[in-house]
Amino acid sequence: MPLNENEFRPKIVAFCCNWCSYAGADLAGSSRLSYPADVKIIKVPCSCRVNPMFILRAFEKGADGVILCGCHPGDCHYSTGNYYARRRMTLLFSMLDYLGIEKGRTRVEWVSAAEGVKFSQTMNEFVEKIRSLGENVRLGDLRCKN
Amino acid sequence: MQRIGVFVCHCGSNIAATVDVKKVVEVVSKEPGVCHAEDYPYMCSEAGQMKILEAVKEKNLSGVVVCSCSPRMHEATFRKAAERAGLNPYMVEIANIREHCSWIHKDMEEATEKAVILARAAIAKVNLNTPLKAGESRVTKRALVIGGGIAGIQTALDIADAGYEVDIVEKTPSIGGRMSQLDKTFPTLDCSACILTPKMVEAAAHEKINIYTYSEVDKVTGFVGDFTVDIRKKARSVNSDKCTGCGVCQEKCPSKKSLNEFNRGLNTRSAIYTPFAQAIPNVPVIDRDACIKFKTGKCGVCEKVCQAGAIDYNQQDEIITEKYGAIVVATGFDTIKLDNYDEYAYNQSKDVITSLELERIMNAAGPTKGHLERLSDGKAPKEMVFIQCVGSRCSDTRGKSYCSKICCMYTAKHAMLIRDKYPDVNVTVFYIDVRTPGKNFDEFYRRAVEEYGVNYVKGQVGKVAPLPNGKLLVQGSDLLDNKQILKEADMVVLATAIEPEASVRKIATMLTASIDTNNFLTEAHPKLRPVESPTAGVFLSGVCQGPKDIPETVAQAGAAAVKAIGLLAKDKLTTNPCTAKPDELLCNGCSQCANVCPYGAITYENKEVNDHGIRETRRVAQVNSALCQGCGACTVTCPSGAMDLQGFSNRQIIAEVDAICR
Amino acid sequence: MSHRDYSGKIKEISGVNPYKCMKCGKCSATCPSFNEMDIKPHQFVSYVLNGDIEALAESKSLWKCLSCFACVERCPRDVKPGKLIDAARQIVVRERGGDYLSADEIPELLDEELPQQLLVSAFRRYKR
Amino acid sequence: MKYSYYPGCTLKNKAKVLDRYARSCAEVLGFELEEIENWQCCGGVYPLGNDEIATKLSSVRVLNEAKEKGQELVTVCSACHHVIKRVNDDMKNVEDIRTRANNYMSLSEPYSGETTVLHYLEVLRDKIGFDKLKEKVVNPLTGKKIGAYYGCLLLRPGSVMAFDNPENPKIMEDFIRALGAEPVVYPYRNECCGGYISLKEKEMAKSMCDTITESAKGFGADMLITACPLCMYNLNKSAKETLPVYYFTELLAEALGVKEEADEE
Repeated sequence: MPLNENEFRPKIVAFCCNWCSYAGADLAGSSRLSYPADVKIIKVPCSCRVNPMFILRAFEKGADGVILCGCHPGDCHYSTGNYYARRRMTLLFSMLDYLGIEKGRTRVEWVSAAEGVKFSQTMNEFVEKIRSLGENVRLGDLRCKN
Repeated sequence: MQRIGVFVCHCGSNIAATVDVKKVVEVVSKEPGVCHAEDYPYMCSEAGQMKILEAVKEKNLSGVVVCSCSPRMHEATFRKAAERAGLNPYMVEIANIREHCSWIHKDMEEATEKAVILARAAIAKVNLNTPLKAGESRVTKRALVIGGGIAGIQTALDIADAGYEVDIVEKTPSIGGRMSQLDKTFPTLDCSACILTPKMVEAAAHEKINIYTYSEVDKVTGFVGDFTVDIRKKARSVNSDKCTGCGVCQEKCPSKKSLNEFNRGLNTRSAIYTPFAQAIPNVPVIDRDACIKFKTGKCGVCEKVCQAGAIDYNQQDEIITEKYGAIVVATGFDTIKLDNYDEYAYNQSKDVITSLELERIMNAAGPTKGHLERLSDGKAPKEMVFIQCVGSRCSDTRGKSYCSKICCMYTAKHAMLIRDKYPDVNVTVFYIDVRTPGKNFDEFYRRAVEEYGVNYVKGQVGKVAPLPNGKLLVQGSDLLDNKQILKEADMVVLATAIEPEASVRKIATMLTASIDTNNFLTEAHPKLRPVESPTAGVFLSGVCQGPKDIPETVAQAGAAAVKAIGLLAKDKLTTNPCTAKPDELLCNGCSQCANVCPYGAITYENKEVNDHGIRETRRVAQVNSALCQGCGACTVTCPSGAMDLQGFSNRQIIAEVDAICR
Repeated sequence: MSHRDYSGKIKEISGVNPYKCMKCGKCSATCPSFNEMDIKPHQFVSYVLNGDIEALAESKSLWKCLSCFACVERCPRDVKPGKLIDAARQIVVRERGGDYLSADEIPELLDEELPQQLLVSAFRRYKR
Repeated sequence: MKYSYYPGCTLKNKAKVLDRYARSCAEVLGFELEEIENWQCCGGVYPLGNDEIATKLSSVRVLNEAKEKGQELVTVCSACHHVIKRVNDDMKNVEDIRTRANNYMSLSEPYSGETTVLHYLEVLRDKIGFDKLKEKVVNPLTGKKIGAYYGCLLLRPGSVMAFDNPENPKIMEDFIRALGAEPVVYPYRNECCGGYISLKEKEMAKSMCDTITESAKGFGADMLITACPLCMYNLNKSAKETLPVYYFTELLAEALGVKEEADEE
C-alpha cells in the first residue's frame, strides 16, 4: 500500500507474549500473511507482564489503539499469566471507555504459536477498526504534540 | 548513556528487497546513544558477527542492536558474538525487521519507516539495559516418557541405551499403543506385532527403563532439568509381583460383556483382562465398572481361581512422585468420532467400518479371527468400497482441515491384502488425491492397481445408503468419467481422520507446552527444532506433534531422545537471568506478589533496611532466582511498584512504547 | 457486463469463494438431480473461475437444481455449490425476466391436489 | 404456554388438516397457538442470494410481530419453517441484511433476530417432552409401522436449522414411538422429494419420490408421515395406493383422540 499524505495512519502498539503470540506473529511473517505496517510489536515474556501503566502511557504518547496478545486460556507458558492479564484488561478497558477511549481501541486476543493466520487476521481487523474510529484525542499529553 | 552500535542485516534480499537498509542506517545513526551504525548482507554469518566484534572493540560500545530476523532465530547467536567481544550478552537487543516487517509489507517506503521505528524501540530499550548474569541450576539425570506406543518405546530405548534412567507412563494396561492394533505395515507388509513385540520386550527388560502401565501423569511442577512429577498408578486390583500371567482368571470371569477396547469395541472381553496376548506387562487389570464383585460385592471368582493369590480387590490408586530432567510427550492419536458424518452410515450399519476396525478384523487375534467378514451377518463380502479423506481435509466445522497423511498408504495396503487373500472380492477405492510421498510408497500404491487390480475411482462419496437386502448402496462421483456412480457394496471402509489422543490437552496444560487448534503439540520451530516444545526440557515424539507413519515416528522418537540426552548429559544449566527483582525500599510487605507467583519463587523475610538514613527492620519480598521463570505477574500485581523484571523492566518497556508512539 | 463482471457478480450474490473448492466431487456424488444436469455441480466452480458464464447461463442445470442443500450440507470445504448455481440462475432471471416458466402455461400444469406453496415456490425460483 | 403461530398459505387451503389438527392437539397438550394477524406468505423458498432483501421482508414482519408480543414463533409447514428460520438467522448474524431490512421496515425498534423460531415438532420435543406426550396418548397407534419423511427443508443447512442431526435425524422417530407406533428407519428419509421441480418436471420429481418410497417400503413401512404439503403432494404421485402419506399432526390427533372432534369443526 503506497503511502498517502492525507490518509490517516494510526499508531498501534501490540504487546505480544514471547511464547505464543510473538511466535504467532513470526509465523504470520514467514507465511507472508500481511497486515498493515501501523502495527508495531513489543515483546513481553507473558501477557501478565503488561502493566496497565504501559497502555496508559501509549495513549498518552499518541497511540490510537493498543492490542494485547497472549496464549490461549489454559495454554499459558507460565500456567496462569493470561488469566491475570484478562482480568486486569477487563477492568482497564472499562475504565478507558469511561475516559472516552472507545472499547474498539483496546483489545485482548489469544493467538497461539501456530496461529499465523489468526494473528494476521486479528491485526487487519484491529487496524480497520482503529481507522474507522479515527485519531485518538483522549488522554494524549498535549506537550507531546508539535 | 550507553554507547550503542546498530547493525542492519540485509538477510540477502529477504530484508533488503523491501526495507531500504541504507536509509535505516542513516536515520538511526542520529538516535541518542548510537555511535556506530552499519548494514551487512548476512549478520548471522561469521563475517557479520566479526563486524560486531570489531565495532565493540574500536568504538568501545556498551550496547548492541541488531536489526534482523526474529530474536527466536538468532538472538542467541548475536549474544554469543557480543560475549566474545567482551560485552555482557544481555546488552544485545534485536529489532525484528524481517518476520515483523519486510516479509509482511510490500511498499518499501512504508516498510523502511516501520523498520526505523522498530530499531528506535530496540535502541531505546538498550539504553536502559543493564548487564545480567545467568545463574545455574542442576539437572536430574532421569527422563520421563509419557505414552508407551512405538514413539514412547523407541524414545525410551534410545535414552536408556545412552545410559540414563527412563520411566514410561502408559495409561492403558499395556505398552504397545496403536501399532499393536495394526495387522500389517506398509510398504513392506511386515506383520506389525512381529516387529513391535521385540521392542516392547526389550523396553521391559532394559535395566534403565521402568514402565508404569495403567498410570497417568497427575501433576507436573518445576522446570527444565528439574521437573517434579506425580504419577498416578491406578489400582489394577491385581498384584503384579504375584501374578504369573496364566490367564485362568480371564477365562473364568463371569462378566464378559464389556466392549473390547483393543478390538475397537467390535467384540467383548471379560471384566478382568489383559488387552492382548503379547501385552506387557502380562498382568491383567480388573475393570471395576464391569466387575460383578465391585458392583454387587458378590462373585470373587477370579480370587478363587488364582493360584498365585494375586487378586487384590482392596488395591488403591498410588501416587508416585519422581524427579526428572527431561520429559518426552508421546501420547499418540486416535481416530475421530464419526458422528458428524452420518451420510456414510457408520452409525446406521455395522458393515460400515473404520480402517482401524478393519485392521482388527484382518488380524488373527481380532474379533473375526482374521477372517474378512461382515459384522452384521458374518458373511464374506464380495464387493468392498473404501472411502478416502473421511474427516480429513475438511475446512468446514465438521472435520479436520489437515491431511491425516497415513490413509492413502494404509488403504492401498488394505486393498492389496484383501485382493491377495480373497481374489474373488472386488475392491473399489474412492479417492480425491492419492498422496504417496515416501520411499517405495508410490510403487506400493501402483502395485495395488497394476498387480492386484484394485479399482481406484477419482471422486468422493456423497452417501452410503443401507438397503433392505443388507447391502450398502454407495453413491459416489467418478470425476474423470463425469458420472455419478451407484455401487452396491457388502462392506464400506472409511479412511477416518486421525486426531491427537484426547488426553494430550490436559498433559500439555500441565507441562505448559503449547498446542495448536487441532490439539497437536507445537514445536519450538517448525523446521529447525521439530522435536522440541517451546517449553524448555519438553520434547515431542510421534503423532502428538503431527500426523506421521511408523518410520517417521521412529525417526522422530530417536531425534527426541537425542535432544533429551543432550540435556541430561549436562550437569548444570544456565538459568534465565531475566528474573524478578524487588526494590526493598519500596516493598510494603503485602504478599500480593507471592500470591500470584506460579513457582513459589517469592518469600518474605524480615530484613534491616536503610531508608534514607532511617534504619529499621521491615518485612520485604525476596525472589529465589533459581525458581523464578520471569513471567512478570508479580511486577504488575505489586501495588507499590517495588517489583520489577530484569531484562523487561518497566522503564525499558515504557521506553519502547515511547519510541513507537513518537 | 463482461464475463469477468458476471463471475464477480455470481461470487457477490452467492457469497461463495470458489477458490476454496478442492475438487473432491462430493457435491456431484450427493446431487439427486445429477443425471438431469448438463453441467454437473462440481463443474460450476470451474465455470465461474474461468468466467465461462455464457455456457452456465444456457445450462439446463440451472433449472434442475432443487435447492435441497444436500451439496451445501456435505461439502467438506464449505463451498456451497447450491448457492453458486442459484446465483447463476438469479442473474439469468434478472436479465431475461425468466422465460423458463410463463403464467400462461400454469392452468395446464395444475391438478386438484397441487398445493399453493408449489406455485409460490416455482415463481420465486423461476421468475423475477 | 402461549406461542405466536404462523400457519402459511397452504395450511389455509390444500393442507387445512395439517393446520386444524395442529391446533386441536395443542389444546390437548396444553399450549396455545395465537395466529399472527395479517401474516403474509413466506414465499415458499428461501431467497439464497445475499443481495435479496425484499423477498425476506414478509418473514421479518412475522418475526417482529412475535417479538413485540414477547412470544416464541411456532410453524408447522416445513417450507415456512425453513424460510422464517433462515431469515431470522440472517437478521441475527448478517449485518448487511439486518441493516437493509430494517431500513425498509422502519420499525419502532430495529429487529435483529430476537425471536425464537420453533417447529411444532420441536415444541413437542423440547417444550412438552415426548415422555409427557406419550402419557397423553389415548389411542396408541400400536402395530403401525411408520416411516418418517423429513425431506430437506427441516434439516438443512444443519448449522442454521439446528433441528436434528441432518444426516441421521431421530425427532420424528421419537415422535412416532411416543404415539405407540413403530418407526421405520430408512436411508432416504432426508433426501429431496423434488420440491418445486414437480411443477414442470413431473417425471423427475416422480423418480426421486420412487427412490424414497421404495426404500421406505423395503424396510417395511406401511405409511409415511411428513410436515410438508409439497412433500406430500410429490410423494403421493409416487405410491399413493401402496404407501399412504399423512401429516404428522393427523396421526397426533388420532393418538390423542381428537381426530373426529377436529373433523367435525
